[in-house]
Formats: sequence, structure tokens, C-alpha cells
Amino acid sequence: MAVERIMERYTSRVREVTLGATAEQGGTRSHTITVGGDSTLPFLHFEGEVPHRPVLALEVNDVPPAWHQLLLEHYRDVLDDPGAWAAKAVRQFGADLVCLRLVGADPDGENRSPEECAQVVRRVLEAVKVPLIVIGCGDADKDNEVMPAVAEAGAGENLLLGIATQENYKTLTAACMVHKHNIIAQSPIDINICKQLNILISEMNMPLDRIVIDPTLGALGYGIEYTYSIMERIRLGALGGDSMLAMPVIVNVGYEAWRAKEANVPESEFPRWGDQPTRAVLWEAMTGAHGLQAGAHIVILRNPDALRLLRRHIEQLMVPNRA
Amino acid sequence: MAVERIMERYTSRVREVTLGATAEQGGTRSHTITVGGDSTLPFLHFEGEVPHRPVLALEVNDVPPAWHQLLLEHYRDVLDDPGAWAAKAVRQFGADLVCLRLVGADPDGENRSPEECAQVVRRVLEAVKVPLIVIGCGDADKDNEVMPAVAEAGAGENLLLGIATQENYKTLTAACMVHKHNIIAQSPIDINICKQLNILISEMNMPLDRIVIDPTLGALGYGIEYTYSIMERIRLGALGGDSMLAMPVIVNVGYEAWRAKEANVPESEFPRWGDQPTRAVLWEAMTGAHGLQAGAHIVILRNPDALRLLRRHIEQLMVPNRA
Amino acid sequence: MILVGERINGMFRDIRRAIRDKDPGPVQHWAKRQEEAGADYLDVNVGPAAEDPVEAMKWLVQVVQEVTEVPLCLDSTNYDAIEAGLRLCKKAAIINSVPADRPKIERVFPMAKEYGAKVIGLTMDRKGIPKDAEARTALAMEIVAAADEFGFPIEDLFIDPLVLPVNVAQDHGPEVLETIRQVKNLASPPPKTIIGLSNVSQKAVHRSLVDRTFVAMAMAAGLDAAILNLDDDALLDTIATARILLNQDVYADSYLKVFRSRRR
Amino acid sequence: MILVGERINGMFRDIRRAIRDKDPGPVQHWAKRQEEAGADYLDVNVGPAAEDPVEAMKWLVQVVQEVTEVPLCLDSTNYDAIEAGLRLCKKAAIINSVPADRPKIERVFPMAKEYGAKVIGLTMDRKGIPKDAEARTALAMEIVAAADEFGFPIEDLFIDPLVLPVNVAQDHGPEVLETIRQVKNLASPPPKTIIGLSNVSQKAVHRSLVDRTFVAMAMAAGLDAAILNLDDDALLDTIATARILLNQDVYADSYLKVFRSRRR
Repeated sequence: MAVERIMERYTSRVREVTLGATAEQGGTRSHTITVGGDSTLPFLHFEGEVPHRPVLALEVNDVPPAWHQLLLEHYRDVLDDPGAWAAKAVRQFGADLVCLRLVGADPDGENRSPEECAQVVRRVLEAVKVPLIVIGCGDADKDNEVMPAVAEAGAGENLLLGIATQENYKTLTAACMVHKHNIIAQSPIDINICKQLNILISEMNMPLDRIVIDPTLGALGYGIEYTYSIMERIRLGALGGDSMLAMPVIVNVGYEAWRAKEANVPESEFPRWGDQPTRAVLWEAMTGAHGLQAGAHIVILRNPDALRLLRRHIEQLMVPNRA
Repeated sequence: MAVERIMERYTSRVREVTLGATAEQGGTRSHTITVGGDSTLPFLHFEGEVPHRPVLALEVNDVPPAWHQLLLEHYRDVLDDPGAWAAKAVRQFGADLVCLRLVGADPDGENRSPEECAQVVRRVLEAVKVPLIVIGCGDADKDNEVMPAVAEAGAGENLLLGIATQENYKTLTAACMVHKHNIIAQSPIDINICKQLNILISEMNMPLDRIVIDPTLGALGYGIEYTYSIMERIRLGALGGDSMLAMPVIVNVGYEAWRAKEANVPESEFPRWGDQPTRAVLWEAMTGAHGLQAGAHIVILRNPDALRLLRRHIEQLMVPNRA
Repeated sequence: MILVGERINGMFRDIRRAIRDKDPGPVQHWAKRQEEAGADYLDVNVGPAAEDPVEAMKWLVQVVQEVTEVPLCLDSTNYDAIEAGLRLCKKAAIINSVPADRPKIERVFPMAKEYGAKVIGLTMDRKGIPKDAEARTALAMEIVAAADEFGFPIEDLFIDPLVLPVNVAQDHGPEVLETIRQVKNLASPPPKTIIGLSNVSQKAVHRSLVDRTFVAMAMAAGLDAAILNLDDDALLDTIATARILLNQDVYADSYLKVFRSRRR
Repeated sequence: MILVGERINGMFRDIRRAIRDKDPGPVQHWAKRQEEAGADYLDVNVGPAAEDPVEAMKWLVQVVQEVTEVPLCLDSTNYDAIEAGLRLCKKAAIINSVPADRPKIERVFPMAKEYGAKVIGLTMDRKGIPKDAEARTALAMEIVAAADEFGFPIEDLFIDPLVLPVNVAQDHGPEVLETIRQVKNLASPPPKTIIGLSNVSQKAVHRSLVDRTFVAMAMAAGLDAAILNLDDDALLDTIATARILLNQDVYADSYLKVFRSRRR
């Protein structure tokens, strides 16, 4: 019996966003990276186009982070030098891009000045030639001082800057508009706030093709199913013509996966959970794989071993499965 | 096989309106007449109550009318005296009430003064002791002069005065309110205007139980089916709880039936239509019977022979048909 | 449309305080005000904060009945509170509500029969509120069957398909509308349908617009009753207009005014 | 919802004069204005008074297309006028309309195929507009069958169940809503449904209220398109809200603004 192949026809597609700028575009990157453009659900090549493979970023901090030993081992030689750290992430571990997190700006931590932060960004831009993501320390007021300086320091480089939230998006949006960067719009696993934030940012006249959605991924075991349903609705919205949801999606997998007890506790504490190093890698990789299945275009990781696993996974997912 | 008897249950009923006032009520009538109160469609005694039998009025004019010979024959001896005419209508022909039409007020006719008209009303009130209906000449401006005088002349008698229309209802309503009469609210075979007019009248603070609906009956052969559907909807509205449609209904059958060619043309002109006198009586009686079936509570007639036929018909319709 | 005023509810601060301080003022204010706006029933809910729900319900019922004869809709998950209220009700009340949960069904229907009360049945069970219309209707069917079993008249049963806020559970909206449509086919005569309208706009902007748009849609699907904000004139105008468009009231140019003043 | 702007119609005095005087001003004013309000199509009707409907239609189509790229809905009972208009249309148009009347069907569907136009089919025949939903749906079925026979894609067929003024034909309202519901079951894929919304409030008071209440009800029944007054902001807000409540657009606090600006 012949099986009828039911295919969906979508009217729209996810918008493309390009990160980085080459010399002729006014920047210093060796190449640009374009994400998005999908005209179907993730990896359903037989139904529509998935023109760009998802990209993987490794996280770099401006100060040595309080990460798990297992992670720190990979970066021990470069923890004091974000430029060297970024270079290692790209050259040794094969990251498509670098996500620089300016933890040092935190007023409860080192409380670095905007100029110091801008200096770090310059350093990293010199050290690597891939497009750059820069994320603030998370303190809204401080980020509103730091990020404009970062945007200025990176002028011409077409950075991806974050993180804009519904409560705090105006300063960052303005900085991105003035210096022509892209913006990460983050919502707390809530499609309505996600859409509303995109509207608010676009109402400041930010072009829609310079916004990337961070839907706030839950890690494996921590609400990952709920994130999936939100991300699926975002994609369906985009495919159905909702221009305020038709942005590429970024997910912060390293950060979320390592917040989970399952990635951190030693085997001695939960013998039945098995070897912790293996488990931690898998926890991060599986969280990332889930993000891809749900529609992520940029995945931020911490563990180079997780990156390696995901890289192979993406290759398989991108094999055409057209009818 | 047992047949299931499906019965409707209505939540409301037609409002009762009482016409006339006895001495102890401040008037001079020998009795009052109450119409309405139905809690079902016309004559479905098995479904609800039909507490009052419909009543029949005969039309009396204040000046000799240009009626068909056949009609005039019945009234030849009283045409010049509305009081005597009314008395004949009641005593000889058995009318339940008299409908005095003040044709003489017409500015294009005798153009009688309000006081002259009031005088006629007084004369008729003296001549008969049944409740009285008084209708103006049809000229809106003139009726607005005449009817207040009539209302004053009939103060205490709880008359039924007409005709209020959507374009001209305020003066008559005010007169009815001041002198405590009932009002006829006429609409042109249009349930929406019918309802709207009742609303307008009631917004002047006229009590709803002093309004009688004249839906403008079409004669047999002249849109009678359409009138039926409007009257049916009025009744269904009343039974369904629409207080602005829950008024008793009056129909002007004599006037309408005699406007029809079928009542008037001699047999010589249309031999196949048969004997004109018989035909004219039947035309009026059938139009009246239709009005009753459609839900009329007061039927105004001209021909005493038609009245006699309808009287017998009503007796049969009022035989209980409860299960 | 049967309109149930939502305002006498301990969720509102003034009513919560009134219950705490035994101050009849705010309660009677809203009782009168909702009556004037045309309430067919007044919902009475002691709120989650009431210390003694039974006493609070008794007090509310008494205080409300001092100023109005509009019948009540006793709204509580505490059936002792409801029963205490029913004992005091001068007119046949509505019990709000019972889910498709057997022990609660067994408590509610006999009580409703004893006091001649109507009942609101919720399309939810112990597992919660299902999303799709079929599952909601199946739960409604369970309640209809239970009513039948207890000899409770189906015309006195209101099925509430449970409206959820549009800004967090948008996909429930069409399912609720479809449930209303399906429930009208469950029995002959069918049960009535009712919704807690204001839920749909909870924490949304343009609350009145959302409420009145949804009520028109629900009325088109066959809605019989709603618990709602009678202080919202635009909402009442929409209901009046929907009734006209559904041919439930006869159109007249003054239909809005007539609808507003129908209780006076 | 596919929104068709109703304003370029010789029934309106300014357009009638514009056609008579060959003055493009009012026509182009309304073309731009309706485009800005979010029109997906612009209805173009020369009106009953046009001396030469064919020439008038050609002129209207040309004049409108000078200022906007919004596709057109050619509205006439004169099929020569429609064909003359189709020849000039730069984008696929809608033919408004064909009744369930064989000679007209035989004229319209081949013409629609030739010009790649969509078609509005009316649920009426030579005998007029039936009252009840079943008879309306039966006429819709005839048109669907005809479309099929002529190899016309059902997705490009709009069924218009013919809304009548509420103040003279109130009993048609619920039948129209039921027809919309039934038509969606006539084929797979089903034909689309469309109404001439402003008809419902013709000569009624509170026109905007009546229009927007009815459109919400019709959307709940499955309406796909409407020919309407795009100058009515409250109406557009209701449509935006109904789309949210039907889960057709994702809710965001700014949804009204987004809906209004979706074409800009």
C-alpha cells in the first residue's frame, strides 16, 4: 500500500541574520556567519529549506570563572587571558564563534569599568577572526553602562550583543542601532513576552533582521520539554507569517547544563548516576541536541567535548532527507 | 404507537390591558374590558392560558363616511349622529366596544375644531356604556391638536386613543399619561419599528400596560401572510420575555378589508368572483379571522354581518382544547 | 444570556477586607450595583484568605440578601460553606461548582436536589484541565450522566468548559469554543453552558476588548451564561448586540438602552 | 483574515462622482488609505449608476493600480466589465461574484482560470437568497461542485453566505453563521468563506458595534475573509483580538499595534 506523504506548506520563513563583518564590510573578521532562513521545522529538509547549518559558540569569560574543575581543565592555561582563551576555543576546539561574557563587570565581583570591558572586547577581536558574541554581566544597571562602551569598541564588527530583556532593552537596543550590531532578546520561556520584546525593540526602529531570540532554554531535566514547546511555537509562528517571531534563536546551553545537579555531582554521591565526567559532557551535549531539535540556530557551549559531539550530530542532521 | 405531545414552555405572557372605567373607578362605563394575558400562541389552550376572549369593535365615524353602499345601509339612520351610531353598533349589532374615528377633524375635509371633536366624544360616551376607542383623522398636526382635547374630554374613562407612530407619538403619549388613557402604537408591518415605538413611548414614562400594538394588518390578498409572520414574532417575543413586545394587539380589519378591490367590485365586473355582498362580508370576516389566528386581541370591524360571523368563530376558538 | 455578577469575591481587596472586618458596606454596594447593571445572579465567593469559610459564606449570603432579591451563585470549593449558604438562600441558588470527580459529584448533586439549586459542572477532573475539546466534552458527559443518575434536571446543569488566560494558554481558546458547541449536543434538553469570562483576559492588556470579543464568539457557539464584570458597559453592549445578531432579542434602534434597563 | 477594503464603490457618492468626472483623486485617496489600514485586497465596484460599466471598471482598475500594488477584487454583475478589469490587473484578482446559476457559472469559472483569478460564489440562485443554513449550504455545494468540474482550485473559491441587514432580516444572522460553519466541511481542502460585513448593520444604529460583534461571531464560526470598512479602528481591533483568541496570532501586549501595522 502506498503511503501518502503529507507535507505542510508554510507561507513564510525564519529571517536570516548575519554576524561579523569582513574588511570590505568595515570590520576585521575573516568571514561572516549567517543563521536562520529556515522554511520548515528543524531539519525537515523534505518539506522546506534549512539553508544554514546551526553554529556552535564556546563561552569565554573575562575573569577566571568559578566553573567545575572538569571544565576549567580545558582552559587552565588561558583563564587569565580572554584573548588566548578565545583563540584556543576557535583554533583548538573548533568553535564557530566566541561568546564573550563580561562577568568581570559585576558590581558584586570585580566591578570592572566600561573602558576595561571595552578593552577586553578589543583584545578578543584581535585574538580571533570569527564573529563575536558579547554578553554583559547580568546586572541591568551596570550592563547599561558597559554595553554601550562595548558596542563602540566593536563598531564595524557587526557583533551580537546581549542580553536585552523586557525590563531592560532600551539602552542596549540604542547602542546596537548606533554602532550597527545585532541584539539578543531574551524572554523567560514565554512566547508572549518573547514576541512583545521583539515588538518593543523593533518599535525603537531596530531592523528585524538584527534580532536573535533567546527563549531561555531549560536544561535537560529542568523543564526542557516546556522550552521545546515554546521554541516549536516560535518556529511555527515564524513559518506562519508572524514577523515578530521570525528571528533566529540562540540557546545558552553550557550555562544551563552546568546549573544542573546532574552535571556536577560526583559518582561517589550518586553511584547509580555513573561516571561524572562522561555524564557532564552528555548532559551538555544532550541539552544542546534538544535545543537544535527545537529550532536553535546558535548554541553556546562550555565543554569542548560537548561541542565535538554536537558538531558530529549537526553533520548528520544536515544530511538531506528530501523525498 | 403513542404520539408524544410536544409542548412549548414559555417564560412570559402578553401583558393585560384594561379599557374603560366604571363609576367606582372614576368613569361612567358599565363595565371594563380586559385583553391580553395570553401565555401561549393564539388559542393553544393545551399549552397555556388564553384568559380573555378577543373583543370586537365596530367603527363609528363623526361625519358620514364615503363607504360602500352595502356598509352604509346598515347605518343609514344614524350616519349623522355618532352617538346613535355607537348605540346601534352596541345594542343592535352587539359590538363589544366602539371605535370612534374622528374623520371630521381632517383639514382637507370638514376641519372640525378640537372642541367640536371633544364634543363628539362626550356625545358617544353618553350614548354607550361600553369602553371606547377614539382614533384621530390621520393628519399628524391636526391630531396633535385634537387628541389632547379628546383625552381631556374623556378624562377618567380610561379610553384607548390612537394613533401613535414613530414619527408622531409624543403629544398623544403625553395626553394619555396626563388623563390616564391607553394608547395605540402603530408600526408599518415592521417588528423592529413596532418594538422601537413601544420603547419610545415607554421612555416617556407611559406604563407598559397601557400600550396596545397596531401592527398594521394587511387585508386578505394584500400581504396578509407577511402580517401574520410579524404578528407571530410579536407574540413569540412576548412569550419569550421581550417586555417591549408584550402588549395586546389591535387590528383595523374593517378599514383594511374595504380597501381591497375584492370587497368592492360588483359581480358584473368580475363574474367569476361571485355575489359582491356575500364576498364583501367574507372578505372582512376572513381578514378578521386571520387577525385572530395571528394573535389580535381587539378587532375593529365595519360590517355587522362580519362581526356576527367572527363572534361565532371566536366562541369556537375559545373552546378549551387542553390535553 | 444569564449574567452572573463576579464582583462579590474575596479575591477583590475590598471584599476581602469587608469579610475580615464584618463590614457590609462594600458587599452591599456591589450587590446593588450589579443588580442595577442587570445581574441575573450574584456570584458570592469568600476568597482563599477567609479564615472560616463557612461563617464567611453565611455572613456574605445574609448581608447580600439584606439589600437585593437577586438570587445567588455560591462559589466555593468548600462544600460545607456552600451548604451553609444554601440553607440561608431565599431563592434557588447556583452551586459553583463541581468537577468530574466522583466523591465531589456524590456530595454536590444530592445537596443541589435538597435545596433546589442549580449546579455548575467543570470540565476538569483530578488530573486537571484537558486541552482539547473532545476531552473537555468527555468530562462534561460524565457530569451530565451523573446528573441523570441522581435525577437532577439537566436544564438546571451548567457546564463550564474553563476559560484560561489568553496570554498564557492561548491554545485553549478555540477548544473552549468548540466545547461549548459540543456540549449543546450532549443531551436533549442540553445542559446549559457558562464561562468565567474575565479569566480570558487575566493579566492581558485591553481586558475589556478581549472579554467582549470572546463573549461574542462564545455566544455564537451557544453560550447560555457568563460570570462577568457587569461594570463594563462596552461588554454589556456587545452582549446586547450579540443577542440581536443571534435573533434572541428583536432589534429596535434602542436595543442597547433596553438591554441595560431590562431589570429596572 | 483576508481583509478586503469596501470603499472604492460607486455606491459612495465621492466615488460615483469621481467615475463620472474621471477624477482619480477620491479613488486614489481611498486606495492608499485602505492599503495603509492593512487591506489585502481592494474591492472595486463601479456602482449601479455608471453609464458604461466596462469603461468605468477599466478606468478604476488603472487609476487604483497607479498608486498601489494591493490586488483587486472586481465587483460587478456585469461580467464584461469584470473581464475588462481582469485584463488590466497586474496581480491575481478576485471575481466578485457568481451565484449558483448555471449560465453565470459557465461564464465565470473559465474566465477565472484564464486570468488566474479567485472567485466569490454567492449562496443564492435565480430564486433569491434562501433563509436557512441548509439551503444556503446546498447552493454553496453546487458552486463547489461546479468549481471542481471546471478544474478550478477549491482553495481559490470564496463562499459568501450573504449577510442581510439585522434590522430587516434578523433571522438570517444565525443562518449565515451556521452556513460558514457548514461550508468549511464541504470539501477538503474546504473553500474559503467571505462576507460583506457592512451589510449586517445597514440602516441600523451603532453600526460599528454591530459590525464588530458580528465579525467576531463569524470568525468563531470559521470566517476567512471579509469585505469591510477599514476606516473603522474598533473593528480592526476586534479582528486582531479574535485572531488572538482563536490562536491564529501569538499574543503579545502590543498585538493591536502589530496588527494595525502589519502591512507597513
